[in-house]
Amino acid sequence: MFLRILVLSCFLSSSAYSWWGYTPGDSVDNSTQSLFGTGYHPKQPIDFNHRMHATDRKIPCEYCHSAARRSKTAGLPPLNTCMGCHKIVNTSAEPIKKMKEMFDNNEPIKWVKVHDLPDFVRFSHRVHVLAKDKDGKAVLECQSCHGQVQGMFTAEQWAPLQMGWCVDCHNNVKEPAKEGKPALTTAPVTCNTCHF
Amino acid sequence: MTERLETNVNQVSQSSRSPHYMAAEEVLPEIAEGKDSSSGKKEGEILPVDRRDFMRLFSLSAVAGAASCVRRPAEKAIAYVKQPIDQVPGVATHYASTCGSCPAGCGISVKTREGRPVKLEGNSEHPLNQGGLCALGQAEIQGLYHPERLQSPQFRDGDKWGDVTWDEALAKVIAGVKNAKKVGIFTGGATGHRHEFFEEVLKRLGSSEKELYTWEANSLYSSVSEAYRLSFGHADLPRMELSEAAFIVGVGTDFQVSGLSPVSHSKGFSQGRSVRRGRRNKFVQFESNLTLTGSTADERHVIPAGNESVVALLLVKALYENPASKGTQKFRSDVAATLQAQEAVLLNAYETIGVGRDVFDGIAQELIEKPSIVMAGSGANFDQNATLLQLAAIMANTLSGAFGKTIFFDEGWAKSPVRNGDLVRFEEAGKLDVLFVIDSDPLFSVPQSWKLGDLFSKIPLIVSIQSFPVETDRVAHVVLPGNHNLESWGDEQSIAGFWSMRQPAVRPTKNSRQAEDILLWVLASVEKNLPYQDYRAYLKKKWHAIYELIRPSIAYETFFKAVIRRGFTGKMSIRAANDVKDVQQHFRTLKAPSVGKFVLAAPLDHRLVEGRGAHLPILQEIGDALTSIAWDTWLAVNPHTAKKFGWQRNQLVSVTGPGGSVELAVYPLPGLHPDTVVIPRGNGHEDKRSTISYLNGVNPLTLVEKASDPLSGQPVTSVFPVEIKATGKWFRLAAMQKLVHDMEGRADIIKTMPMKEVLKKATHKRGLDDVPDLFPKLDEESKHRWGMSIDLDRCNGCGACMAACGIENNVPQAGREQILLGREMHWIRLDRYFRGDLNNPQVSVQPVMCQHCNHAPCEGVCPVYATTHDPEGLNAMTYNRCVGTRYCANACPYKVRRFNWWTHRWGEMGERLQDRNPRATNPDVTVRTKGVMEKCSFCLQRITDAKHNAKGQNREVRDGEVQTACQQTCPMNAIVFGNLKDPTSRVAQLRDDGRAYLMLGGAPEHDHFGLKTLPNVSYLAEVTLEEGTQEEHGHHG
Amino acid sequence: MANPKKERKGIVAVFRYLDKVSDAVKHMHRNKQFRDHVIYSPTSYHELMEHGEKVYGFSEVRWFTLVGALAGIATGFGMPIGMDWDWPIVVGGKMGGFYSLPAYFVFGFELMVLFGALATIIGMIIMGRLPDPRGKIRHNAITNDRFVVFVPGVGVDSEQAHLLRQWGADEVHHSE
Amino acid sequence: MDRKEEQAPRLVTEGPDGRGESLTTKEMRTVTEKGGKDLMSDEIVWQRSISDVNDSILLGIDKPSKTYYIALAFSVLCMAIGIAAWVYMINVGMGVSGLNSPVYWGVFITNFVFWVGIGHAGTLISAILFLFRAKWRNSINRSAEAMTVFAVMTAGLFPLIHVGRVWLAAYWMLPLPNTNNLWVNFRSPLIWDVFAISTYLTVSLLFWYMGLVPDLASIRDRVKGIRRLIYGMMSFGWTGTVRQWHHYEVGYALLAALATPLVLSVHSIVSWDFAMSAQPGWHSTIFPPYFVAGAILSGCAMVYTLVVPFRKMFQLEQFIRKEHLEALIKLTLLTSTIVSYAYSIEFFIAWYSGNEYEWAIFVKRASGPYAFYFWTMVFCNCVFPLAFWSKRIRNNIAVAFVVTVLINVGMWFERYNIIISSLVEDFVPGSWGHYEPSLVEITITVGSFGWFFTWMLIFARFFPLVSMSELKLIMPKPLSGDKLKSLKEGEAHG
Repeated sequence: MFLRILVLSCFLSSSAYSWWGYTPGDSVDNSTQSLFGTGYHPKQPIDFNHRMHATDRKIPCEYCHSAARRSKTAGLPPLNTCMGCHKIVNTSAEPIKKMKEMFDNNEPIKWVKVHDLPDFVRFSHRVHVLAKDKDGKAVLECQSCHGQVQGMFTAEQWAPLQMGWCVDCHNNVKEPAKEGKPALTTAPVTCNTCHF
Repeated sequence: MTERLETNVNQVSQSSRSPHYMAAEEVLPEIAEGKDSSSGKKEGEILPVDRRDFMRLFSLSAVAGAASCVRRPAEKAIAYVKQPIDQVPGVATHYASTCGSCPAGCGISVKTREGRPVKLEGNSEHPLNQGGLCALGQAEIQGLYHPERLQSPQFRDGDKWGDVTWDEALAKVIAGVKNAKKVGIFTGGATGHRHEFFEEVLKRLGSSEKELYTWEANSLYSSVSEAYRLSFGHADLPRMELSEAAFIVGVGTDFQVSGLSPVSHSKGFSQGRSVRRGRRNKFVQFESNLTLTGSTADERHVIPAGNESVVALLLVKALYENPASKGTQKFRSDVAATLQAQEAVLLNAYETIGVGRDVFDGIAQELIEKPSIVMAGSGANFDQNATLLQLAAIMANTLSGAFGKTIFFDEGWAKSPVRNGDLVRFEEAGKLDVLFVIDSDPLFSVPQSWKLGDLFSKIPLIVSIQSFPVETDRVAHVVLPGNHNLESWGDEQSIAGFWSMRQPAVRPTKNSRQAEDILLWVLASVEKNLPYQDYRAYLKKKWHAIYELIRPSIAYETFFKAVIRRGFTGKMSIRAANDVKDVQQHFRTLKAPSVGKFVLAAPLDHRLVEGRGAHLPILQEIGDALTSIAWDTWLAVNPHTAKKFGWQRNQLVSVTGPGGSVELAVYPLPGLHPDTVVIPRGNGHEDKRSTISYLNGVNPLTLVEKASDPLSGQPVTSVFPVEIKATGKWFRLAAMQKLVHDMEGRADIIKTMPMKEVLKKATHKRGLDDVPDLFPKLDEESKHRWGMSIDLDRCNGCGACMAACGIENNVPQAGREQILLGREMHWIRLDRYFRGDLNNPQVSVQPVMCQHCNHAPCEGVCPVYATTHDPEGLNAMTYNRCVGTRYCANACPYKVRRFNWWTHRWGEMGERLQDRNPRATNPDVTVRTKGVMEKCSFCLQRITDAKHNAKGQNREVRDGEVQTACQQTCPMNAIVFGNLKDPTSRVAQLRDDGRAYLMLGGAPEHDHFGLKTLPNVSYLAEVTLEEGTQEEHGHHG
Repeated sequence: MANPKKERKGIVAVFRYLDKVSDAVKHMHRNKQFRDHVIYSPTSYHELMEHGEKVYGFSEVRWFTLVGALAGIATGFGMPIGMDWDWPIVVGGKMGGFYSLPAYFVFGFELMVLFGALATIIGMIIMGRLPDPRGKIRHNAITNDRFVVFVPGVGVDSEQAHLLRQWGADEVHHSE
Repeated sequence: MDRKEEQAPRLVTEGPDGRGESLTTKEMRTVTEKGGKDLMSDEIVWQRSISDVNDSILLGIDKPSKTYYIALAFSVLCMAIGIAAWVYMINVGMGVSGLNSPVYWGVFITNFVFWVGIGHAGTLISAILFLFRAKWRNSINRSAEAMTVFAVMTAGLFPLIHVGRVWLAAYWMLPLPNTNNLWVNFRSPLIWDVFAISTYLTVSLLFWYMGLVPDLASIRDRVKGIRRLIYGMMSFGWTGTVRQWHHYEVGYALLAALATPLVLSVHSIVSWDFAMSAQPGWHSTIFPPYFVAGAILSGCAMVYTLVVPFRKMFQLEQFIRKEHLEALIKLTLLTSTIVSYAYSIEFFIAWYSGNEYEWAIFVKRASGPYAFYFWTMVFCNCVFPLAFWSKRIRNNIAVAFVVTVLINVGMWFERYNIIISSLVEDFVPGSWGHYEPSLVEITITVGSFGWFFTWMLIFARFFPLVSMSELKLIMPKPLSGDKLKSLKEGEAHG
């Protein structure tokens, strides 16, 4: 009898777990993604070393992803940004040769999107980068959502990027309670914040 | 307008600092250099980084069974190789340009994302259209991406078409031209340098500039300019400032939707209808058919078709006999002589047209007293008397003293896009060796009785250069794909001295070239060392003259770039005024109106014009506002006449005219003269290459016999006797609205208010939102509450909002078959209601979109929270959450929700090919798949964008910063959008206006609140002018 | 109380008539020789049910139902209120929770019925000692038209058997 | 017959009184009075004793007739076509239906309401009449309950068929934990429906199955081999001890008590789907009682429609007796009058409210383009059942059968009428439209009947169509000759 109950509860909890983890269309095909979306680490056409650029060479994120402050998308650096340095720097390395060749052929790099939200989600980098607290300090670092990219080689998905994860954060951005007024949620959690 | 027109260089250079209007050449140097577009097109340069064109829920539907393992395919992110300096992925770039759909030349602002145009908007700084744009202009984006545009040059061999390369095609053309003695060009109307350029090309090719033939199906350009030539000596058009006119008399006019410059006239008219500012014009219309313009009239007189010139003469008579009328002694005696000569015609005219003499006298009195204007003519009366009608209108305007007040002919007059009598000249011209047909479709738009096909067939080489395949191609030997307007260089001079620049917003999306460049290429084979490499260089050279005229304090290069950036410049031309000439002799040709059982009026359709918009599904789909018929052509008859002859709606009848006969279905339309029947033009194409327009409706021009207006030489296309016979067959017209003649006593949908009350009741005693409610208000914390106000006194039903909304929000076109089932997808629809006498009803057109109710009945019923309320008052629709129970749509009392019965895939629409190129979609709006509910979102993407912009600049969103697509484009300024929480915002003030009411909101003044849905959309009641009250309240400006 | 697990050997008395068996049951109830006997019936005749009432007293199934129903009410109200509290969403101009309580009566009611019904079934199974694969005596006619009395631990020649025959048993034999 | 003898070995081969002995009516009445029981009809003359019950009723299980297989094949065919149509609709889109704007609900929701309504009679008969001790229900309650279960199963399919994205509906309409942290909208009548229908289905199933347990044990005791094992497991090892009966009776009564409010609640909640939206013609407080009455009417009619052929097919005339059927017809007549009252009071409310939109809908219902459906409804539900006032017609099974079929048709059109006519022309004249069901919708509707009858027939093949243990209770008690004699004497003396 005990065995039966054990088997039954294992079955129920595992199906509940996978039900919870599954949201239609949430995860990417052929990926290394876990059930909850983290850990996606696809092979990229060029092995770009984030650690070397961001940590060793101390290049700020927005040097390359320059649209983050201005646009919905953070933007990928155009090849001429890369070539700005690599005309001179480390020209003999294999990936850089490849890149040079592509640049000369006017051929873009087709990166595999790592942080890929479903198409019905309208996320804007701009407002998140510009989000400030009362003292005018930025609320979010790039790392808040992308993880310690400066420690990664090619980029890897760190956060689940699922709706519950977004909403948890949005619900916790609160102005403290004032006299007679409850704590205010300042980050919107209405559906049309992201879906339209 | 005068101030607005004085666009001096200071303004230009100021605006050069604004990031809004960008020069395309700065972003895409390839365009500037005029590089061959067919080569070297690299994906990485123009493809977007984050293109989200499809909801990839497609994959979900495909593997519905195995739902638990649904995963999205991995997406690629493609970066630029060389990112243009001011191109930020994800941020729209706007280019100022000029619309090319009709010769009116409205300024446009092309919104591009990652290098591809996604939306056109009227250029808000452009003095002509002031931000407005008609449906035809909005639809240009569909023309750009139309899948049936020619992919390569073609040779015709009998009925067969063969693709050839550009080199082969040009070789053939050059060979033909080299051997030719007489080369001609047949082209559409234009007011800029285009015709001048063609003339120059013709001359350089050894032909004469006389071999340029211009043709515009809208004969109004010809008849008006001819009348002005006869009266004042210049073949130009008058500039009409309708905003200045307190009293407007229309004689068969349709100026708001298919006149000389519909958008600018609509803007002016609506400015004169500003009830709030205490000035509301009065508009009296005489017409035989029911036009959208006529539907806005305060007083409408139904006359038999063909009597417009008689009405105009009666008006002249009444004015002349009024002692207060103006005009020089000589002019007055000329008028007297003219009237005298036409006495026979005018004798029984009051009875014939059914309008009494006292009416004319009253109108004459008002015309003289107030700043007034008489406007005349539209497609419904392009008959033998078309120019005489204009001559009479000139007389009337002179007698009333309108010149210099509301009509300007010597200061910033409007340019005519065509040269008069070219069609007759073309017929009479000797044998041409080569003819270029450029952006014109004479075989379709000239009545077939003119047998232009026979004329064409005598020409050994016809080269047709079209941005979209046209009927004329079937007689052409070589068909060359021309650039679309959005891919072309050009300019327009709509008002003398005022120039509007056209620049390409994208490199050619198909394998096409600009017609002017093709001609230059051909010319290069004849003449070495051409002074300009391409048309852009030509324009740049020509614009020196404008630079000289304006004399700005900046260098020419800077000036030219600044103009491209801003889109327009100029200095209004002024010339010495001429006296009015005696035109009495011309009235000898006045033909008595046709006598027959039925007289057919064939007006230009306000969406398709003569047929130029027929290949654009969005124009077919928005339908005609008065009949709500989409896709088809109908025969409109007076309901009493229909009853008399036993014709019913959708009954197929055969209509036989002097030139032929057609079969089409009857639609009883109130407001027509009992003896007038109407078939709108625009459909009836027989070219298989355009599946949208192929065999769609009929062309009334097949009924007409060959005749022309003796003065302007334009063919007669309207007003001729027809016979109608029932065939016993039926054809279901794709009408979107049931034939509802009245409101069945429903009082809180459309409201009207007498002017007397409007003035008494500036604001409500009780605010619209002051509705007793048990529940606490929920939106107190938020800064915004978005609201909209729609002025029913202004809306005329032109459908521009529907087109703009469809383009902005990726609304699919469902197709005729689906409309028959009642499945159109418009987020904004136009409900039309008639009141009163079927022979001459009051017409109301009401735009209805999601009302964004604060107490929305749709929200509570959704089981999955797919539609919820946001604290800013928006009714939010979450497509991806929707499972499609359709309960919300049932619960909606306004029935504004639309369900995706199918996945409206790109390229599928019933049996027709549909243009829904993924590149043509707005990347900021999710594309919906089957099984999902959708509805108006108040252009949430624009609101979000504005809020983010404001946040980036640490400020609040300003009033007017967010404009919904419908509001932005509305030529009548009927829609206002904004923040209701800001008491100073326009929309908040309009919500407090005395005319404001909520649809289905009961009668709050009697403590009856209807459904209490508390919509954020409020309507402003239509104003009615009652007898005896006009005098007090007519004009206060 | 019968405990078939302990004692499955005994005698089976088959009755044809309801009046006889109900008389016999009354007799057995008074007679101290009969202990742990089990009575089988094809259906719930009133006469035998009266006896059941006496022997088994108040049926505890009612408690199961009550607990289930109360749990259902708690869940029915708790779930929507809890979810409203977790993420309040405005629809139709109203916040969830307190304002929507009338709507939540539906869930309170429905889940009361649902949980109550499930608990009743569970109660019946538990209290009726079901499933009872080992305890049954193999008399196919019980479910047809015969009444059977099973007396454990005695033989066909015992006094009990004799008494049963006397009370009207058509047949008395060993249970196996 | 030989086979049956084998399968049903009898412990006692013969008794003092031969079996099949019948009692006179008088005797019967005496017996029942003395037993403290009552029968609704005093006309019943039982030709059978309880010993015949199992043999006769399980005949169909042992040896179904040819008609049975023909009926089953036809039902399966209909079901298959319906399923094919549904798959086609899922693949292509809802556009293949005749639905449009503004008629967003059509035949599918009509079917949903229709089938839910059908279910109600089963619960009414089995639960409410049980509590009221209306013993005649014992002969038909099993078929009525089975009908309930399968009708609700059929009804439950229609919301799924109806929704645009069925592949997501199941996922998002249930309040389950998910990565979106977003739950369902508990304020939506559709979620009430989800709960009401699933509760109703579960409780009906439990109630039905609970009644089946002793009967399953009966079958178990008749069959051998694997079937015996299966039926044994399904009967939970029911042995029929007084202890089991004791708790069973209490549990059954409690379930009946729990199911009784469901009869009223389920269709009330279904009616709220309409009444909770502000649509004229829907937004009315009369809807819950009106719908419940309609549901019971259609349910009773459907029970009759079903029982008559099944009774014939499985030769149950001796157990499902004319008297029982007549009682059912009386119930039908009662509910028909309630429904007629509801129709008229609905019109009165619409007129008395003074709401122009509401009144316009009602005028159009009776005179507009959909008037045919309205008058079909009125004639089928209000006028034809009036014939049942005549006892002769009540007892004429053929005529009564036709009328009950007509009531079913009428009730279907009632729902069609309510849904379509309110949607076609509501508030804003500019949005008005029209609706005709498409072939796909009709096919799916036919398929739903196929699905329902397939289940019904499969059920009849493997389970007793009459509740045997309960039937035995209303039949003459197996009393000994002595007892009978004393009862007769007692009557003679009394």
